Amino acid sequence: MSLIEIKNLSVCYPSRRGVFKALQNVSLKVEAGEIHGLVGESGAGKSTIGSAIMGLLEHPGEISAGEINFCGQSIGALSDNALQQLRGSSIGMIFQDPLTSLNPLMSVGEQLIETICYHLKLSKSAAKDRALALFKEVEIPEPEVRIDQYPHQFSGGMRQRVVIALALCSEPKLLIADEPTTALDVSVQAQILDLIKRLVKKHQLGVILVTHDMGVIAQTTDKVTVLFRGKVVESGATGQLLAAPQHRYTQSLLSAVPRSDKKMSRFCQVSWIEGSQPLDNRAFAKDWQGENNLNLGSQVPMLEVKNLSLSFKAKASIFAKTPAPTKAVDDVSFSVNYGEVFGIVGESGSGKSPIPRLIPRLYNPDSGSICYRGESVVGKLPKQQLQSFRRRCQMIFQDPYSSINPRMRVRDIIAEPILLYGLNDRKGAYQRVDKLLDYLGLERAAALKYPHEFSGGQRQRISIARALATEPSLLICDEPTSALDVSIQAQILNILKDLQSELGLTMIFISHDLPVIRQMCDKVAVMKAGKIVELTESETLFTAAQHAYSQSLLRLMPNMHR
Amino acid sequence: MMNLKSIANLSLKGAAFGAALLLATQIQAANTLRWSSAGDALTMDPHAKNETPTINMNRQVYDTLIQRDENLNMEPGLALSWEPLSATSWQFNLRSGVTFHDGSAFSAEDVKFSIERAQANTSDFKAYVNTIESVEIIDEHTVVINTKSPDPILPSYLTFVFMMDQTWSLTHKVSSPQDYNSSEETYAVRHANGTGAYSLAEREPDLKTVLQINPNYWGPAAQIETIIHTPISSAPTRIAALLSNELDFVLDPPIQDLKRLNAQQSIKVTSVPQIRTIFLGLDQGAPTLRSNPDLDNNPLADKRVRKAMYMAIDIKAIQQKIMRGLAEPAGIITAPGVNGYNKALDTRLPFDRKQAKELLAQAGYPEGFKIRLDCPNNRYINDEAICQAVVSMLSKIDIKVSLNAQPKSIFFKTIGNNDSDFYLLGWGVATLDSEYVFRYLLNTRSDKIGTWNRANFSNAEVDQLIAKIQQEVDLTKRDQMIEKVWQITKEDITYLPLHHQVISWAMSSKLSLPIVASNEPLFRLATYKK
Amino acid sequence: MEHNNSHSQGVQQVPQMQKMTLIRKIADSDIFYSFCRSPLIVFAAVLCLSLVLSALFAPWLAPYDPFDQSSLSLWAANLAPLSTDDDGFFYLMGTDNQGRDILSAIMYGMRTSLIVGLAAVAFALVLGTSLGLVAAFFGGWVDSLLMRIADIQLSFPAILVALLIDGVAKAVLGSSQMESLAIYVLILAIGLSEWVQFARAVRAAALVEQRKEYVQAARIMGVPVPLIMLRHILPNVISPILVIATISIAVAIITEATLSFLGVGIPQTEPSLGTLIRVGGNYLMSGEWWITLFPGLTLVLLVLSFNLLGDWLRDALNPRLK
Amino acid sequence: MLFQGAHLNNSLKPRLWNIPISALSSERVLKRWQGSGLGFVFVLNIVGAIGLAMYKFLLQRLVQGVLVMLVVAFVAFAIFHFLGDPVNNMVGESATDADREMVRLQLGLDEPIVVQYIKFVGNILQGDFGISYRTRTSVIEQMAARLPATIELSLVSGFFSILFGIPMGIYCALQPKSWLTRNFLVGSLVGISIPTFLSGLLLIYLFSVTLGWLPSQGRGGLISFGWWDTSLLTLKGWSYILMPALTLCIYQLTLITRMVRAEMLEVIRTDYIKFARARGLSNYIVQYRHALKNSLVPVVTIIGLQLGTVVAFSIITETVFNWPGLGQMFIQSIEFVDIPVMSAYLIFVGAFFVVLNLIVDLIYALVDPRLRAA
Repeated sequence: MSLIEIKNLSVCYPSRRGVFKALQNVSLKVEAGEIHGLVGESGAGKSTIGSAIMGLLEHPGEISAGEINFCGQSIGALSDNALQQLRGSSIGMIFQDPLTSLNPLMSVGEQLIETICYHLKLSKSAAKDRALALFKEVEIPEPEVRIDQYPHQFSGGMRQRVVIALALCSEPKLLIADEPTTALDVSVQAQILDLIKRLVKKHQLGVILVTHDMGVIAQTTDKVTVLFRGKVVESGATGQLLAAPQHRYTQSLLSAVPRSDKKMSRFCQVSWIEGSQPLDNRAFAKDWQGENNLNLGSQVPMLEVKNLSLSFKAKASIFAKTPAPTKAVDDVSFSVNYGEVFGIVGESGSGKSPIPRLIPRLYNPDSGSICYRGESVVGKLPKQQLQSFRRRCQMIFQDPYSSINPRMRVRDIIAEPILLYGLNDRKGAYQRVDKLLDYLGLERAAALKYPHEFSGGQRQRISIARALATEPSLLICDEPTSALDVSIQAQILNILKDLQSELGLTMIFISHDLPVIRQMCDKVAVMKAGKIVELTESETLFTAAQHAYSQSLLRLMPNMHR
Repeated sequence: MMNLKSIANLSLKGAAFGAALLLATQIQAANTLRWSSAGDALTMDPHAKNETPTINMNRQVYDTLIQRDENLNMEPGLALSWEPLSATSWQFNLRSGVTFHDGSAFSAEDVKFSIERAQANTSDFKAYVNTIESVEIIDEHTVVINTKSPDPILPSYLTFVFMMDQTWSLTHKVSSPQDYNSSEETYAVRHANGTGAYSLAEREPDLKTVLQINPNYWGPAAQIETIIHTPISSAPTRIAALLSNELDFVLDPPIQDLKRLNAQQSIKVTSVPQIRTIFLGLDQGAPTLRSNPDLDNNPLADKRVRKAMYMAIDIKAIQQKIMRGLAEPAGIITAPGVNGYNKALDTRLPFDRKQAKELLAQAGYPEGFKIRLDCPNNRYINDEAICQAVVSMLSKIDIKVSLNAQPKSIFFKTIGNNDSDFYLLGWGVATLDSEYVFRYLLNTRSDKIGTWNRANFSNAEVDQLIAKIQQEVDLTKRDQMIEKVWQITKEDITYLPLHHQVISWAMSSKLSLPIVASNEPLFRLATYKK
Repeated sequence: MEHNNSHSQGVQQVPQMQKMTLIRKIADSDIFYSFCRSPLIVFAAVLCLSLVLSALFAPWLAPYDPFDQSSLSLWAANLAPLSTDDDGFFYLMGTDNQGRDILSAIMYGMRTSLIVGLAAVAFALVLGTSLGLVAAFFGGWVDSLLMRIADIQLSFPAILVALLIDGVAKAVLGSSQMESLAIYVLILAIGLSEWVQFARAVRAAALVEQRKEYVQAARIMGVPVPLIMLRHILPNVISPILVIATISIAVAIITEATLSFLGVGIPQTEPSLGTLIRVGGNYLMSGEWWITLFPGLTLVLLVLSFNLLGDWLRDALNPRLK
Repeated sequence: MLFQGAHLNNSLKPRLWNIPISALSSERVLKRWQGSGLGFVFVLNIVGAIGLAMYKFLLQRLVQGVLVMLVVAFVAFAIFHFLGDPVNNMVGESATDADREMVRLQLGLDEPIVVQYIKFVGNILQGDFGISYRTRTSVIEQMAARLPATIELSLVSGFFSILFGIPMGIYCALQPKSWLTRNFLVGSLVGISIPTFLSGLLLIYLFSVTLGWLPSQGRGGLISFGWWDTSLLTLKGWSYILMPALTLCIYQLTLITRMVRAEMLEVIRTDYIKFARARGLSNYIVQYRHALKNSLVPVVTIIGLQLGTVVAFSIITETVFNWPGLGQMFIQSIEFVDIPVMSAYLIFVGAFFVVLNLIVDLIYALVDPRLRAA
């Protein structure tokens, strides 16, 4: 008998526009001591399975068909009360964001003891003993001290440990982990995944691990089920499935995952997933007014950053001595040559995010210099010089949903910089917009639509079109794909690669994702705590990293291809 | 409201218990009288503010040498008797054995002190005593008052001059009246020491004033022991309080509520014509209208215009609809009961809109003209409503009137500054003599006399007559001259009389309190039925 | 849910498409759907519309002109509802103490109330929105100063602020000028007491928007600050403004009525609903209930309809409640 | 709350129409706490001021309160000095120019404005608010006589609105589909759509005039403790306070109901509530121990601040019911342009609000572990 068996499960969300089928005929089995991965892109319905098992589907979702058997017992047949008993006592669940999963007003100990008392009917002191034991088990140091602390006193990784401890309170048999490490940095992620693996072994837990990350699947799970638009496309033992995917979707999905083991010229197109045109009008390059290929042999790098520092000051107050400012960027120097893709990689808080905003003068640095084509662009500049620098230096942002103004038509979004710099009149600008849309594989009709009518990938294309509108020579890409599904990511990265090769753009590419860096960049700077710890050719980094931190990052990186 | 009533009736039985629990109308000691009016006395200093609510309150506490009974006949107060010694001097024989509330005895010293205090610069009663030259103390109980010129109505004026205790005043540094226009609070503002039937027990301005019976009162003993006054500015609230038996007496019930109050078993309403006439003033002396710069002359200077305006007013409608019958249409601007009033004079020109239009056309205003009417909104009974009706009636003969209704404090400032072309005013006659009307309203305006003559009426004959009236001791001759003045001004249509105001008091039917035409309740005469 | 592909039509038809879809878009929108689904809201909207229209077209709709002094007959004063006067005129809701038709007075009074309410809200909206945007965008001491002013003002309720402004105006202008300027003073007073709502909401929403990358994109482009605020941020903070505006109208109307009731608002010559209630209140105890009750009822219905609409709009525009 | 990172204010300000604002803002309750006003406290924690955080927080608020009072006092001062024309009010109408100059000198009106302001503040601190233009009596004494009435009215009405508002709000949040919830919500809108003066008049008509159960006006059944007269100790006193308090509480009741509902719905949507459910905790524990408790923290603070507005809202109620409180005094002062009373009332409301703010901050600091930092 399986620990849990799902048979032909269908979940639908009825709305006035019809019934949205979140899951259709999904079947899967999980055995004790097994980690079962659920993988898929957004909208695949992978999280819905967890909620359906827990009986926590959000209104108006409902199970329309199929059954879920837990230890041979049908969950659907249980009363609300019995289901509630089952939750927590036999099935535990952990969520994506440890920061918001804990009640901020109760100490973690109170939350643990409350749950233990409720399920195991222990006395307070016995519950506390058990809570301490759980803390030890999830490897929280100094459990006696920390148990009385409040959630805000824990770091992200520690909070996820607390969450796991809470989920394990009453020794459940099944643990549902919904993207448990997505909000965490690579190094913390590895620790948490290790912890889950150890707990599985020790307690013979069954785990359903929901994730979008193929690397996590490859390294953690025993079995994997691939979901696409609410349906199971393929299921099987992890190693086997990854090595020899049967279904076309799985194949293209896997091929879209950036490889960390070798650099490839282009990503495989995942044409199966979304109607995506490649850049089709190569004539665009001829039209390009940029000045990128000039100066190729010049001695002066295109962009030179020297001793750049930036600190964020805490809010001044009357009484507290103004706290020492935290150095976000600390004495950073690098240079970017013409036509080069320069990568910056680091974990959260490493200082990689302020840099793309320092260069186009969104922030002013505390000290240091930035020279574009040998001319300083820091400090007070004549308006004309600033405008011409801004025109040449454009940026692509992380979040395609917030990076374009939802209240403007696409045409106006793309034409805005053209009109702003007076590069063309309105009519000319609109013609230019049409060309850009052609070039980026969007229909011309898109010009009159508003952003909400587009998918994430299409929006990112619009964002790129806006950046290209002024014919920049330097393109700063700030995590341009980290909010996108892997298949879309491949498309966008391909576009960027094409741009780079066809238009000879110089790029600064910021990412936390090492494989992406390897695929995209010529040179890489690894950052930690505001400093660059290693700056080298990207191939060198991946084959022979020098700095211990770079090495550990590479080691901890979840890797599908290892 | 009808619904409310039926709901109320339905729920009445079910909630009898609740009613018993929350029974609000605690049975008051039968010897307490709780009363209310819209405003509170402004000060307890008896010489600081010549204003009706203030005088009302002070009259319960302080006495005058001569006082008026409920029928407004003069009667001995602190003076037992008085007689003229000559044309310019009067002898007053004072009551003996009278004590102030603090126990000290009342004497001639106090009379001299009080009259001189009322003459002080900061006094608001200067006008009543400005003919007095000196006060001589003959003995402890006799004084002689010398006037600068013959003053036949001095006794009348003295009914407003309250007697204070000299010693008390000196002790508390209030030997001169509070200067109402300066930022000072004197002891006398919230404390009083009179000889009246009641003493001041508690005084919280605008909140509550409690009077306690004076056991040593010189006159017939008052029956009610405690008088509590609570000002309630909102009329519906005031009436609701009376209806729900939280008050025993309301001095100024709105006339639209009288019918309902009368219908109530527990409440009775008494009415009496007041010595006050409501009229419209027209500035006939100004060269042009202030409120109509388009006209280069003053239409009001033309008697035909004034007559047209007079005849356009449907006084019956005002009397019936606005005053609900509680007003007497007036032909002259003084009321029955005043010396010089003459029933024959008190007749109106007919209401005739057609003739009014013709008169206007004759005067050269066939299209009418624009003018502003200044009106108080909290001084006289339904003052603002009367003004609105006048506006509407005049508009029917094409005189376009814009109404400027304001609280009395601001309104009187406007009038006082001579800033009005057209205004509504009411005139009470404190001395019950026509001279009081003449000297303020009809004499040519100067600093001393004619101060309220904002019609800017000026007639040499009238001025001469008034001067004679003021000094004529022969009452028959004097009355003839008074009649002459009334005839001249009535003929001239100096003012547009509207009506004599009728005042109504609403009180618990158990309470007996004689209504006084001066609108001053005499609580010493109040009793409860057993 | 991904259903973007339905819109890929030919380029030529674009202008027509736009027109077609505009009506269809409205009919198809979630707001319209949630509107139709709640009979109460439909009722509120119909009520609100009919009240506003009857106020707007009062000169044509009202049976009598209450401001035409020459048409008033004192003899027709204080008639009960459904009565006919001596000249054969019929009064559905009765007459007041001057013979004015209550129904007509209400329609005209509503006009004054609405004018004051709308003008005050418009004033507050423009002032609050611009200050909110400025505070959000400039931050630093500008923001601190504006928000501290807002905080301090918030500690004084609207009615008190309006009263104070009214009192100050009275002291400055003198009472006779006050009469003619009363309506403007009132608009100013109510507007000044409401701007904080707009400023805070706009600032809060603008701060959220400002952190979004499209604003950063505009700044990197070097779009001038006023243009960023107007073109980029303002359109994105419209929905809170809309909600607050709707509810503020209700608040402003009630504030105006309260001030008029307290006697510091609209003078009696051009009465608003509040003035009508105040004047009629004097007749409440005497049994002439219609003089105050009908204007009171109208006021309640008017305010209620705005409140219901605002409340619904708040939920309908709230992305998280969908 | 007054001077500090305005994000917090956003969520906590006592105006009804803030509910929509906070409900619209895309931050959740928790995020509001973290990212906003309390962010400042985080910073303190980070720099090692842990433990002192709370004291510093409170001390800072105290200073802010004083600053606010200085600003409010300045407004009052401005009204007093620039509108009141103190000279004219001191001297009689017949005074000569020389007299006026004398008075000017006596009053120190020739001194720099700052010095005058400081003196003004000094006088206020000594309780000297001047003399009322109208009654010619000391303003502070008048206020002292009326203060208990207003405070008691506000407290009782606040008590009523909490007593009914919180359970109604909880019910509406937990039973969003129930017909009773719909009725509560629509009813509350009706409640705030009826102007206070109208509901007051109708209550008087029904309960005093028609039924004769409750007194229509004034304050009765008083028992004195020194200068404080209370009407809360006798049945008769309660019969007087009942109607004004009910009239006054309708608005607050609506507000609190909606606030509790909105906050609770917000909290119920948070991850930690989902997680609590996923742990299998009973509905009771999830709804009351977690959701209610957490949503009450902002609610309590708002209720506290709300009491401040009750005081000012009582202006109308006091007028209708002839309740002898400060609001009534203020209305009369407006009518008569009685500047000293106006400015004194302004200062009173400001001070009341600042004190409430401080109390609320204290509660906040005590309830929130992030401020209580060990």
